[in-house]
Amino acid sequence: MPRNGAQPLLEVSQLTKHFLGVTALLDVSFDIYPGELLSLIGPNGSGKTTLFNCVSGFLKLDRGQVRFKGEDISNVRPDKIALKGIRRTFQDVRTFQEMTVLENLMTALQQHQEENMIERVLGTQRIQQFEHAARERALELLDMVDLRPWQHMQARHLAYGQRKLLEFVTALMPDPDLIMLDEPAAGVSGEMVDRMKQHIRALNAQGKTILVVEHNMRVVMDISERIVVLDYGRKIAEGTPSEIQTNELVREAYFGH
Amino acid sequence: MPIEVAIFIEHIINGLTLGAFYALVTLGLSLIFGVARLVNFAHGDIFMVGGYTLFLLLNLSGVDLPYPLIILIVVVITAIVGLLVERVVIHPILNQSWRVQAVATLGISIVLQNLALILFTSDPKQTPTPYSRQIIEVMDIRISVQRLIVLVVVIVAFVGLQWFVKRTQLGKAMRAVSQNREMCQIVGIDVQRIAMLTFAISAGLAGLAAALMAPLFSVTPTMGLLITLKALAAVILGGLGQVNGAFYAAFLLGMIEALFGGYVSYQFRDVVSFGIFVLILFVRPQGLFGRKVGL
Amino acid sequence: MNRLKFVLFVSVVLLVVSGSALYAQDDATPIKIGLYAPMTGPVAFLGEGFQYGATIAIEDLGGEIEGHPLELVVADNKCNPTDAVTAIRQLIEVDEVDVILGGGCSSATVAAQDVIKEGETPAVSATSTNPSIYNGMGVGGNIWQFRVNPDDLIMASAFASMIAEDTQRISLVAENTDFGRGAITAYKPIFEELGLEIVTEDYFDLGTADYRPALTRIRASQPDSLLVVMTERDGSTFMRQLREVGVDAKIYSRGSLTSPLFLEYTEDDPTIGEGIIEFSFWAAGLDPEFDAHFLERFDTPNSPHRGMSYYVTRYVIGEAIRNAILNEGEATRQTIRDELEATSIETPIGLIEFDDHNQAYPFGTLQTIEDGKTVFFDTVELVPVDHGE
Amino acid sequence: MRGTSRTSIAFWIGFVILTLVLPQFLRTGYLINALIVTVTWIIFALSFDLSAGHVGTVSLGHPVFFGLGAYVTALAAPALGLDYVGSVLLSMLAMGVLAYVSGIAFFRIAEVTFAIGTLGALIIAQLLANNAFEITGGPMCTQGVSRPVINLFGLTSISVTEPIEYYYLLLPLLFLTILVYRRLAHSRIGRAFAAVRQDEVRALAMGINPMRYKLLAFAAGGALIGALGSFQAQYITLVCPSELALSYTLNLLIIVFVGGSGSFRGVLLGAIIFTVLPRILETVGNVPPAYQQLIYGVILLLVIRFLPDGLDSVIERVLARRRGVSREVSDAA
Repeated sequence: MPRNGAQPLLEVSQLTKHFLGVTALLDVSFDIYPGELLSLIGPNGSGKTTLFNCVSGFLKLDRGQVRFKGEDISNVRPDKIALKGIRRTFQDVRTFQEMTVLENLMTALQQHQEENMIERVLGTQRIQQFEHAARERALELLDMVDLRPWQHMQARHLAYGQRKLLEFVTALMPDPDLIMLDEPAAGVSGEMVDRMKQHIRALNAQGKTILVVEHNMRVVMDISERIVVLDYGRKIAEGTPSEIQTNELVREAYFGH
Repeated sequence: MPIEVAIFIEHIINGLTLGAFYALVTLGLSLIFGVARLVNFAHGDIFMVGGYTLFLLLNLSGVDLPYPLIILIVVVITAIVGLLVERVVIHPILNQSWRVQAVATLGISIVLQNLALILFTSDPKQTPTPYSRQIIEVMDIRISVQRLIVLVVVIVAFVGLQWFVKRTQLGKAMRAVSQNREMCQIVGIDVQRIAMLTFAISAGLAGLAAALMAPLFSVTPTMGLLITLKALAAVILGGLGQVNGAFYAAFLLGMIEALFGGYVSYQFRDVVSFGIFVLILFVRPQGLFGRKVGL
Repeated sequence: MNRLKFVLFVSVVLLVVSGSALYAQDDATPIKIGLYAPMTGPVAFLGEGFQYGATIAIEDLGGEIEGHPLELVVADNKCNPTDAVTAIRQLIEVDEVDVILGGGCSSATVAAQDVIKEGETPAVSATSTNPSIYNGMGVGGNIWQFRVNPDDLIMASAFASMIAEDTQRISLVAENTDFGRGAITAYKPIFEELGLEIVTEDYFDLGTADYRPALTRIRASQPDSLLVVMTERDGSTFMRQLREVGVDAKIYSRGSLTSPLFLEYTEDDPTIGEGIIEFSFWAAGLDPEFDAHFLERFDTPNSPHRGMSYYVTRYVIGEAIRNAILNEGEATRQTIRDELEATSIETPIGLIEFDDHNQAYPFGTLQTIEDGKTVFFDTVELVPVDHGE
Repeated sequence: MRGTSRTSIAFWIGFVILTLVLPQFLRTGYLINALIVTVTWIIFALSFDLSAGHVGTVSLGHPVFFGLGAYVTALAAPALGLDYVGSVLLSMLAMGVLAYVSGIAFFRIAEVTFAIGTLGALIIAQLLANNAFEITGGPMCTQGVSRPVINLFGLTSISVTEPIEYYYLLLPLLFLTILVYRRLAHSRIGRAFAAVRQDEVRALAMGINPMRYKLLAFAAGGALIGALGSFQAQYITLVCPSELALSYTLNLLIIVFVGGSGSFRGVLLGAIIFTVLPRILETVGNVPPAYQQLIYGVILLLVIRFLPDGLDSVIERVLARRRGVSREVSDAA
């Protein structure tokens, strides 16, 4: 939905991906506009995660195009895409287990702050300033999700829900233009689901653009402005939560005939 | 038959027997990787243990055991050694990173080699059988019966292993573990036990290789080193964990060596076989017979 | 603080080492013979052989010379130059040996030369056949290094012409070590000069299991003779497979393919070594009494390394020590060296006298295997040859 | 990562002084040679650990850079008329470039396949050195490498022969290695190394290009080891194919894994134990070599079984308790 005639932030057009003869995605197209919160839903194996991986550069596209801020980012390496301002989380919660919570966060920012290897080897004044700034930012984010008391603990000692929060704030570290969250509410307690929901909403309220893949329908319906539904790798519906709730095709895909 | 043709046939036969030798050692190595995701750098040293077992059995004073029985005893003893190694060293680190596992098996290799050196000195031990002396001569091509036995047994072992993996309870469980370890744990297959038995089978196969091959050369503490490297190359070329692929790759290596060593240069044959191995890795990191998997 | 403690820890460890090294100083009464050889790795058999030979030699000397007990100190040079430097320094500076017995592995021998020279310790090589150290010894600069065995250049001039008498086409086969390479390097130009056609040339790494691809090629090349430079360890396997493939050629050997050990390795089929003609500086049967003595003592037959180690320790080093004590009053590195230089002794391997390059010229020996037995049939006078630059 | 605290300044001053004065207390060439061997292994293992311990790429082919570095000096330096510094730089450059280029090819493969692929490369290199007889002398070695000569501004030159002089010649390389190791491992780059080691996929998602850091560690390590090989060639004055041996790889693994991978203190400890223990076993215990090797093997297995993070983890635990920062650990429990 164009807002005030703005350019879409992310344009996905006719994305197609095959695995060993199986079609995981076929001609999927949708746009995300700045400040929007878009959810991607669909039954198991509908291609949500594949789409996530295609957009973030972890999988090569067989056909189609992904544009970010008007620039073609199809088949660009994942690290380059990340530096262009797209950050993602993973379904199976990935944190750097042997790093402390604070180091996890600081790692997320450093590539954005400088690219000069020599400066880093020398540890110049500028690098030390970056280091200082990164620490400030990290502590701010840890305060936000109440993880500050654990800042010096190795990530592997955290509880699952805490690691999920850590991964979430890690994605926020460089203040990216687009945040992609892969099942932020999966596998955590009800209380944690609510906290996660609040954080996502608050973030969106600040004007952040967010793309969410989520299984938990309650969460999806609560937070989304717009929803895209996938089934067997095809887009079968797109609309507001209320439109999707009443869509026949969606019901069929979820509950069968 | 012109002499060139006879020589060519002989080179092919050389390649087949060399390949059969590599294949027998490779089978066990590939099996362990498939089931336990473990690269056993001590596999060749278990082969060496089999060699010394053969030596001891052939030289038992007062007893003259028939060769087939000796082979069987060697297989059983190496399988037990394999089991012990698994219990003592491998078992506790089964869930550690591949780095730790690799270093641990290298540690086993150091221990076994030096134990052999202390127990038997570095003097090569001879383990001839009546078959290694019997030579068949057909149209200018001479080959010992022992080599023919190796060829036949390798094929039997390969087919037997196929049958075992596809038809028996244990074999099916092994296959299941190699395909999805987590799922097996969930459905209640005892993964640890399967890994242990696989280790024993793998060691037994190395013992079989030793009982068949050692009569053609000799037994020394360091005899396992080069064969481990060759077998590793075959396992990777075959596609990690693909037992069939590794088997074919072993024959491929044997053939390359025999033909290059026979027609071009013997001393550079390993440069060529390892060179081909490394080049194939660059082009097909998943091996010749392995499938490429996505993220 | 904690890092300082770590530094302390490191220093303590290092002090313990240096302390233990100082502790190892001797009180100068026993005479120490250092054995410098590979004791581990693929050629550990060389070191083992040397240890056998030196041990039995010291026993035969009664464990002492003129009242001074003899002590054998072993250092493992691992047959590589890096460990060789450590091992030779260990012998000279820590164990403070009076004389060094060395053998095998020219890489280790070459690496030790400077340390021996600087450490002013006499060293006697018993089986190192690489010609490359000849020029540096004696008048070449290193007066401390001696060599009893002839090198390959010295032997090749005698043996090659013998081979050429019944050979037009020759195949060269050698182990891929300094021993094998060194020998072929010495023989090849002489064969070419004598007009022989070299039809194949192969080098095999130690421990090679399958020789068939090369043997098939050798058979196809139809040589009259093979020159095989191997020890009995790999040589027995090589010969076994050579008979299997059916190479029909005369076998000349410049290794140890006719030794009792070779026969032991091939005892299941005594025809394997039949007719091999071997040229060496040691032969079983040269000294049958000692061969029997050795077999009785260690329950394993004598071999070139075992035998040479014995003769050099018992006669050359033993006599030099004895003369040093008798003529100079005490056996020091200097007096032993001086007596070594003056050595003139009849031994079962011939008259040992060193030339101005500290090189001795024992017999060349010829032996063969006949009816499954080693037959020593002749000795050959060896003479100095031009070693070039 | 932590700022330069007073204790660490004290440590480094102590370390430098210790390394400078140590040989003055060692009176024999044997002990100084032993010290050179220890320092050699420290440099070798630190350079190896840059990749293996920090980036997580365990190459079993690292001795290639050592052996070829030595051959480059032995074969090319005389032809170019280089002095000691020149020849070390030449080997360093050559091996750095070789590591970088081969890294581009080898990092296409990962983990076990990478380890075995690099092992294959080591075997090829050694076979070539052994069989390219006309160039390298094969098993008869490249002999007569000249002893180091240092040209001083073309005016005069110093030649080096004594072990103690060699030691001081090696020392700058030790300091350089430690400096590179520290700067790479304990800076923001070290954090990227750790990210690549722990989870390559997540590192990618954070904008870290794993290839770049793998290559950086590999090339830096390769260059340092190349320089070390150059020193070795001029110290032993002989280069043999055994300098490319698999046994060196085993030694590296023993040092790094027994000491503690990814830790300067661990690697230092491992290298010292590895080089000092055999001397003690030999001089005091008179333990035969095969038994020594057996002891190493058993130690390696015991450490892996009971101290998977190496001996350093014990020291770390003791220090942590002293420091009183154990509260974090107890929080976690």
